[in-house]
Amino acid sequence: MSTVDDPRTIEFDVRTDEMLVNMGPQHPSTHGVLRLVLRTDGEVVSEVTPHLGYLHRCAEKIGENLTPRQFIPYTDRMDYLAGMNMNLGWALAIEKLMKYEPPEKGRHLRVIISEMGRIASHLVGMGAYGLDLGTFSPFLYAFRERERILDLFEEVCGARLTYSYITVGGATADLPPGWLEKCEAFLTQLEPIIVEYHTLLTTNSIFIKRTAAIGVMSAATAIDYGTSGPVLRGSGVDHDLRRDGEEIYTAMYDGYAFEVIVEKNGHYPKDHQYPAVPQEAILGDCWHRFYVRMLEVMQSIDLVRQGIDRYSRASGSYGEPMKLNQKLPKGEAYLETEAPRGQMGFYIVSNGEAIPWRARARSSSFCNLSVASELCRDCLIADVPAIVGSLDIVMGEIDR
Amino acid sequence: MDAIYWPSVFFLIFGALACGFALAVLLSANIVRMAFYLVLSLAATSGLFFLAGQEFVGAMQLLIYVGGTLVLLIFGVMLTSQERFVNMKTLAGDWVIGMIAGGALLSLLTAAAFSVPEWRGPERAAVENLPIEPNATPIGMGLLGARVDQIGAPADERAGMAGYLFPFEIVSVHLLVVLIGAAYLARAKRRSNPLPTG
Amino acid sequence: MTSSLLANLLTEPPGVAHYMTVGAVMFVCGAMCMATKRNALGVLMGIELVLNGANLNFIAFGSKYLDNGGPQLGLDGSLIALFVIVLAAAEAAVALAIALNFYNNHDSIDVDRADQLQG
Amino acid sequence: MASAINKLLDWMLSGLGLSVSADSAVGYIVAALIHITLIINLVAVGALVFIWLERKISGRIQDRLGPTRVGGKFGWLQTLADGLKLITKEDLMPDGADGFLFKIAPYVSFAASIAAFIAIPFAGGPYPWIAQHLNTGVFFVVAVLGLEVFGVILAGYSSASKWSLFGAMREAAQVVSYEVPLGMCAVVPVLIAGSMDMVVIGNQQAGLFTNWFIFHDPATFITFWVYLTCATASVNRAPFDLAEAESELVAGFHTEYSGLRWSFFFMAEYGSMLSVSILASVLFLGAWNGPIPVASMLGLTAANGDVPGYIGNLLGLLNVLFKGVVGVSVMIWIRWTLPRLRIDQVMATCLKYCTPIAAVMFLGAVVWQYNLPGRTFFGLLAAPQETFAVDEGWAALPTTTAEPAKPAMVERGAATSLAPRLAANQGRGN
Repeated sequence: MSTVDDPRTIEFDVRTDEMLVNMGPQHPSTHGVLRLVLRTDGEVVSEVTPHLGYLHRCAEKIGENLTPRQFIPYTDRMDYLAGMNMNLGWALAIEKLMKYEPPEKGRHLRVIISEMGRIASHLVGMGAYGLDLGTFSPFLYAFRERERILDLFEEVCGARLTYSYITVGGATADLPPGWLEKCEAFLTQLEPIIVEYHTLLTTNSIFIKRTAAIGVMSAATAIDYGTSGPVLRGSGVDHDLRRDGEEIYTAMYDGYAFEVIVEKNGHYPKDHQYPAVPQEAILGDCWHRFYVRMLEVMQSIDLVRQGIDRYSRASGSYGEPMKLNQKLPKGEAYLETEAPRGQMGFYIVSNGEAIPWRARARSSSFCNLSVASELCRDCLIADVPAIVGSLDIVMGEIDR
Repeated sequence: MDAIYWPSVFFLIFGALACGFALAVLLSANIVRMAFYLVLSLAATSGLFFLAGQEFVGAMQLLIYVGGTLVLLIFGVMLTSQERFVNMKTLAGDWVIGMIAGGALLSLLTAAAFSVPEWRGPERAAVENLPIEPNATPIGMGLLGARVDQIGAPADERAGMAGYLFPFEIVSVHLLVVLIGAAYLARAKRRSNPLPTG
Repeated sequence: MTSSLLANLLTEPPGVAHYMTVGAVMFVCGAMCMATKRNALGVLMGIELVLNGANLNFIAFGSKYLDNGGPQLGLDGSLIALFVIVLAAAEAAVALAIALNFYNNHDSIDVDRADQLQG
Repeated sequence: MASAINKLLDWMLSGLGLSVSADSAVGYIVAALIHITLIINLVAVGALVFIWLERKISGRIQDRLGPTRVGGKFGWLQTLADGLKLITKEDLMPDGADGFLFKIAPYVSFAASIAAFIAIPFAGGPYPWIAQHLNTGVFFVVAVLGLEVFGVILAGYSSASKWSLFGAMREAAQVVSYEVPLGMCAVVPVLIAGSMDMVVIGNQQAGLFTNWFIFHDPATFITFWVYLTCATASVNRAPFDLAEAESELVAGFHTEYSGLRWSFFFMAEYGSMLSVSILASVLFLGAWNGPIPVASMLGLTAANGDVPGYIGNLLGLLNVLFKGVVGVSVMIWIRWTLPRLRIDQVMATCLKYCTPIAAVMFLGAVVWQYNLPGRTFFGLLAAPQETFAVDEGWAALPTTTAEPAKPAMVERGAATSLAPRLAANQGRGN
């Protein structure tokens, strides 16, 4: 916040008094129960302070009282929009501790499921972002498509939100017969619809006005604050754990044709199919963060296709879930995976018993949100939802 | 009993509203309510304008005065509405002096108004069947310097009844100056001299 | 006189005098507002009332529905009224800017505190 | 109308041995009540229909069905059910609120919204259907529409909520700014018609749709779209709905309202939407004249007697209402498609785009009128049309300087009688 001694201070002849405004925890645009305390001077926001903890459910403590497989349902409730990816993160961390490698078929199954989860999550992110900017319809379009992914997930595991499907050692069940065809059919239908979303939002001039050059985050700031995922890549940092992560995670994507969605020399990979970057947009602004998400959906579609191809050619087992009360080897493990919202890390310490001695989660949204007060300095009130929305946070993951 | 003359009834209604809310402005201590009563009083005044056959001026009153000036005023009220300024009590002594002076002025003005017999109102028959004439065009022509209402008048009388083109121009320029001036006064300016360091 | 006037007013048209009375009430209320209110914006509202009270007279004298032979302003009445409205808008804008400046410099809109120019 | 009612009463009561004189007070009161009832019901029923329409249209836009059950088919009674629910809700008032202003604010908005309909004609011809035939109708409607902002400001201020205050501030700034281009847009058809009388403006657009003022010349065509933008902004609809921007200000100025008072704000909003739409139809889209003059082709004009004239007016009413509903539907469509602008962008749209464009279009219309008086754009393509333009004032101008004696306009009397105007214009065509 600028002080009075700062010579750049704008002095208003009409002095308006500073006002502290609570945006949230009950507010339509705070994605759950985030509370932002805004210090405003008229419409200009000078400071944003996020207050957390309204959704704290002691997930980590619970993790220290349950066996790893029992804890899987709790990971669903962290990032509840991408439960599959949370399951995967936890499962991989445990597997790293156990030095277990899932069979070929299970690996492709995980790619398919987690990339589908990424599509679902980004769809919600896109729709909710439209809602933050005052247009309601994209939200429902996004939910319409997400609904079909949930249908597919329901067929796989019987649940629509809290799946507990991917588990330590593989998955709870194999994909049902005929599922791959349905999935393929869905992807074929989704692709042209994404183009429609680009028309409705990405290239809409009001949308560009509201997002371009708003909340610009330099690559250095993004790295300083430890942001990750589309938020980081939206600032032009070429980093994606699916490529740059630990061996046990990148091995999952072994052999997949995959390019990190990040701007290089003014271009995104394969961006000729998509609307061009508008002139107003600056790298690292809300528009780029949104655009990266939209492109990642397309990339995930591609990855799912590759996964379907490989899965149907693979033979053998999809993996064997670990026993419910299997003893863990002594030691510790930390693994970060590329969840839709960024790097989701799980840390586990075991003293040789079935129940971990310490369980810890590193949430991507938490770090992503921390940059909000930096981005919202001296913006307008209307920009606060635009910026916070572009970070695409999920409070369940932040508070855990 | 004669049939009721409706314009008179409406005059009573609008007149009572205008006077009543003017009084309310005076008596209210809360600045926001004062502004609200002022809106109602001026709106009722525009009703009186309509009754007097001056539709254009009445609509003008609604558009500029009620819709523009008073919104501005309320804006000002909201900008300065700290707790201690919303309710500012008038001192009792001020009330007494004000009431005496105001009452004297009011009685003087009213007595003066009714002292001229011609002003007490026309005969009903004289005005009842007057045609409703458009008055926007004559006003517009008058502002441009052409007095449509003086067409039939003798030439020597007409000479004294000039149009309003010049005042119109002056007012236009005046408004422009005021706009710029108000914007200048209320603008956000950067401090020109940086504070001395150290 | 007054009682007969009011009784007549239901069946007889109002005259200039009636409009002048309404105008006088508004004028006096406005003048008293200016005199008694301590809030600068209250004073401003008083001015608006005064201007409107005066405007009513112009309208009344300009209207041919109210007059029965006295001096008449005709079109000039409505034209002057128009100018009053327009200038009142300008006056309000400037007065408001002054009031806001005053508020800014003195942290108050109490007109009684605007006494720094006193010798 | 009053005398007709009195005659009717006289006829009805004559059996009882009573008589009612033609200028009895009863007739006036009944006539006024009929007008009031019609207008209030238009706004109230209009709000019912438009809220249903909004839900239905938004539903269809969003791949939903919208209401389907209440009232049998299409959920057409859904709004009524909602209204009942709203009535039964608790009428809450925040602790720190200014009670009197908080309670009265919705009624101020609603009253302003209704008042605009006083001067709006629903059918034209020599016997227009209009509650109060004002010579300066357009001006009046534009002026009254601007008054709705008071209710909003009072609500925002008196709610003792910061969100409400933000909403009220935004609304005040926005509406006052947008009144300028809105008025300038409304002036363009007024300029062409030579009158601010909405009945006159409507009647001048009689005939084929090529006579509509939107097709009068390129300037009016552009003006119409500017008007649409400004009208959307001035009634506070998306993408200009900053005063109630739900993602930023919770619900803006009506955050603290509930129940019936809240629904009054809603009705005021829909009433204003309807009135700006009807104003648009009168100013630009031919008012009560359909694209093809079916009524006059069938002889349904007042010239052929009362009953045909009445039927013709009924058709005109349907035309006006249809155009109004179309206008409202367009606003609904826009709302469910576009994101919301930011306050500085809204002001920039007004001051940088709408106002200059409207000013230039005003000049354009002047140039067109000056060089091609009485000619429409389509008139240039086809055979020249009959000229309807009125310039009563200028016709009288030479007499002030040169020869006296012919008080052209004073004799013409009431503004509504078209015949003398037409006669006066016959000799004028270029």
